[in-house]
Amino acid sequence: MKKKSLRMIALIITCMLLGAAGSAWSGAKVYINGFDAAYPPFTFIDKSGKPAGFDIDAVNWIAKQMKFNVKHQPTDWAAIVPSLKAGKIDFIASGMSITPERQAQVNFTEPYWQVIQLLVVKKDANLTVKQCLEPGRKIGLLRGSAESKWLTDHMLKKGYKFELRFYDTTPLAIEDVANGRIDAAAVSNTALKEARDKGLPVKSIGRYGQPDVNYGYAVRKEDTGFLKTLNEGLRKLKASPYWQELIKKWDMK
Amino acid sequence: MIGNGWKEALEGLPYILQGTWVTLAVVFGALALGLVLGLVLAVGHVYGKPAVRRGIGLYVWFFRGIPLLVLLFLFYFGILGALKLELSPFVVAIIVLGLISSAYQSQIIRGAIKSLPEGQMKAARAIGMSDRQAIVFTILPQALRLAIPGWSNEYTVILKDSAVTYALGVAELMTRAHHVAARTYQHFWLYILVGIIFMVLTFCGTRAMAMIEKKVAIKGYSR
Amino acid sequence: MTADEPILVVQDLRKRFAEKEILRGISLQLHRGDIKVLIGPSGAGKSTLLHCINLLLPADDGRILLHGRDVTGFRKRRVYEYRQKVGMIFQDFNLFDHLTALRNVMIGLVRVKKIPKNEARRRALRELERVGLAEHADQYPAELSGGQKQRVSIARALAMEPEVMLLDEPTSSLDPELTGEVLTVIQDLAAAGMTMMMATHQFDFAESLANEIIFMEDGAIVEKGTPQKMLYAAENLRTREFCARIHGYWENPER
Amino acid sequence: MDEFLFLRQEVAPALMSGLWMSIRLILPSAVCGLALGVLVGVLRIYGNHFLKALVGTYVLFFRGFPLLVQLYLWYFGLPHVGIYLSPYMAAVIGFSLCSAAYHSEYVRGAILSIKKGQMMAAKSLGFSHTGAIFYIILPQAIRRALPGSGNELIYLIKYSSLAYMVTCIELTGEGKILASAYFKYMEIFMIVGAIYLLMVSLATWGLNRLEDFVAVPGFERIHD
Repeated sequence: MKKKSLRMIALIITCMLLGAAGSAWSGAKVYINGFDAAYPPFTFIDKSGKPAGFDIDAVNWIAKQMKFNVKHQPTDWAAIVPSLKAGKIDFIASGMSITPERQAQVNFTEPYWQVIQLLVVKKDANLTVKQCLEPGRKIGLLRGSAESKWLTDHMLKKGYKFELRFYDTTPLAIEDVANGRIDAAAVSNTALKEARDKGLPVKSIGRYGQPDVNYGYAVRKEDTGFLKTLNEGLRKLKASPYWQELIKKWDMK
Repeated sequence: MIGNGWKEALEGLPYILQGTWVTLAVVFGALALGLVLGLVLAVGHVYGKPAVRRGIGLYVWFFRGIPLLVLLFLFYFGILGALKLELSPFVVAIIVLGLISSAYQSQIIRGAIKSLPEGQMKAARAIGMSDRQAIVFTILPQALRLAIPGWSNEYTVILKDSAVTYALGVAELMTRAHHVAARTYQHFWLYILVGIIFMVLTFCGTRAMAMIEKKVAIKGYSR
Repeated sequence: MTADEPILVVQDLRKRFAEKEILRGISLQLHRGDIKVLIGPSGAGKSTLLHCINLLLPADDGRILLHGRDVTGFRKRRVYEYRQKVGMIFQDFNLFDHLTALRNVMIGLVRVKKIPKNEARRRALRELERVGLAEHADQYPAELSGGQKQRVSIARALAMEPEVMLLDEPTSSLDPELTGEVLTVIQDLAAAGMTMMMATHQFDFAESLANEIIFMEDGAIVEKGTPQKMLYAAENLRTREFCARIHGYWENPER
Repeated sequence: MDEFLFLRQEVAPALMSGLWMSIRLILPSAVCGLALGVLVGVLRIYGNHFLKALVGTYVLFFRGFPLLVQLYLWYFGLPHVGIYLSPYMAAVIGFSLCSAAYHSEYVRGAILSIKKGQMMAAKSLGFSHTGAIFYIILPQAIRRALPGSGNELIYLIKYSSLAYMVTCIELTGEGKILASAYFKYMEIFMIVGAIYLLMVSLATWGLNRLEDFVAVPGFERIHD
């Protein structure tokens, strides 16, 4: 009796391990989209627990048009490019800025959306962009984001002395601006709009110098065929009335 | 902000709860890996040659002295990157938590072995068993029973530590809470919710362990 | 205060634990220089009685008077003062395990009586000398024998300069060969005129020392009288039976 | 040579400031956690019904919630009820409250392991209740609790790395920033790990010395 129960436990544990391992390398025929589950309205998890957002809808439409299967996989943003290169995911359609640094690592589709990078401060704050960049000021942003790379390379390394605070998600950074613990957050205009829609008392004080960035889907360098598929899909999508429908649905403009 | 926030947070519960399976898979995967390695390490630590013992001591010192978060980063970004091993955060979480747990479990089992009367080994040899047989058939069956309370504790530790794997984006409870938070901005309630889920898992786990302990108990081997 | 006025009076003391009545109306008096010995089977309530008198256990009913003042209603500070006047020796010594013998004796002086350390040390050493343990002053309880521990605990109680000492079977957890040293110390105390109430099974000792023996059973005093009367000519049948049994034990220690 | 310069000019200063931050996190948390833990442990035994229930609930929740969840709760959760803590304060409070809950368990166990007679003997000498706890019970209980509480301090050193998750950039945080900036994950995290190993080993050594120092016969350290 005792032995049996011990064996049962061993069996269950083995099954769990196998199951876990299995899920890690199953589903090879499906293209996995790694996305930031905390970047509304582009990509997030909806009330029912399913991936949702502008990019998710767009990819689903493209997949249907171009006849491939797609699965959306929430992935930690700071590790998303390594994950793509390592083959844990097959592409990234998640409001990703096209930057030279990233282009050195992966290929991007043609741009499908342009965002403005802004400094966001508390609603009642009397701060200018210039003041936000003064020594001792704290600017929050998403860990591993294009903003963090740009601010480090073009500001901090050029002698600016403000402090960068890194957050796991964009909403957490904006939240902390509202909390008054950091002076500003460097985010895109869409992220700001989303936060304001949720009632956060924040406002934009304008661009901080980073050129407006284009969003594109990222694919591994060697997957040229798939890149073509995605580009073609994007072109079709933009030409179809569904594109305007999407923009309206996610209230993008 | 506090008003109806909890309702919105609660709507995210089903999605967060799916993370329970991920959390439990990580925890039990790590415990199983830790048990297998820990057993070998413990036996080596008690019965091995001095060099083996020193090696095991070093291993235990290493994995007990470095924070989980640092080990997660070291393995996920560092070692596995250098080895060109492409493992998902989920698997890395199991491996790292398992290695840490093996260091602790080896100490639990070692303590249990050492608490057995010395006569047990002698008696086993006296009836003609080899050392290996003596360990497998007389020492370990007793020691493993004595180790159950220690494991119960180890379960609660690993369970709570598993929340840290959020740093790699493993889709466990904490990660999922943040997914919901990105949509609802209800951080306060979501953290409370996740904490309570962890408490329930702790409670159920320790209860189950106590039941197992009772099941395999022999007179004289109770707590 | 006249000489024959009692120091300590216990009136109709009652105590119950849950359903069981442990003390059912105990009354007795202690005069200066009195040495009263409590005997009786285990569970008779001797220990509870002593604890109640020291206010370590609250009595449910009855009065305890020290110099005519009722102490049962005392609170906090006055209880602490009362306890300093009534010393207590426990069956299992209860030395403070983290302190040396000397510090055990000193701590009450320093922390309770607020005597300066040097003075306290001097007095503590004097008390230890009195019980013959001056050379063990720096040893910890774990390094002392049972008899030595009990002597330290007597020194500790004496240092507080009590008027009455309550001794709860001071030798019962000692090996037979160690009881002698403790009994000698108690004898010395008696000779010095200390007022004492002691629960014990040491009949021969009780006989030579006590001016009254009190026999307790089931939480009540069955009979009391001089040692001669109690041990050899008790009126009550239960007393006689008990004494006979204990005598038998002493004559035939292997039982 | 390049490697050496890189180490000296980029890595060493950043990690040193991170280490300093870690120490500034660990020391106050250790002191506050221990003090609060002793208090809670005493209240769990000697408190009245209300206090017992209160600290019991406290211990239940703070031992039940993962520390990471607690830190997020302090940092990102509390603003929802109008309390704004800096990353540093959130981390120190989080660490202190969590480790106090664990310390209290050890202290409570240690107090329970002390014979009832010690309290009685103290009272029979005229000690007040609090006086007896303070001068007689606690000095013994803390010696008994030392191995467990010492372990808790070691845990604190390691868990201080979680402060990085609530944007308090300490050793791990500086390491992560350096590693991502220069793509030298392996080297940097090896160095960071080594520093933690050093801290933990030093603390272990110090705690053993302390245990030997306060040991009296009957309360010796159990060598293994």
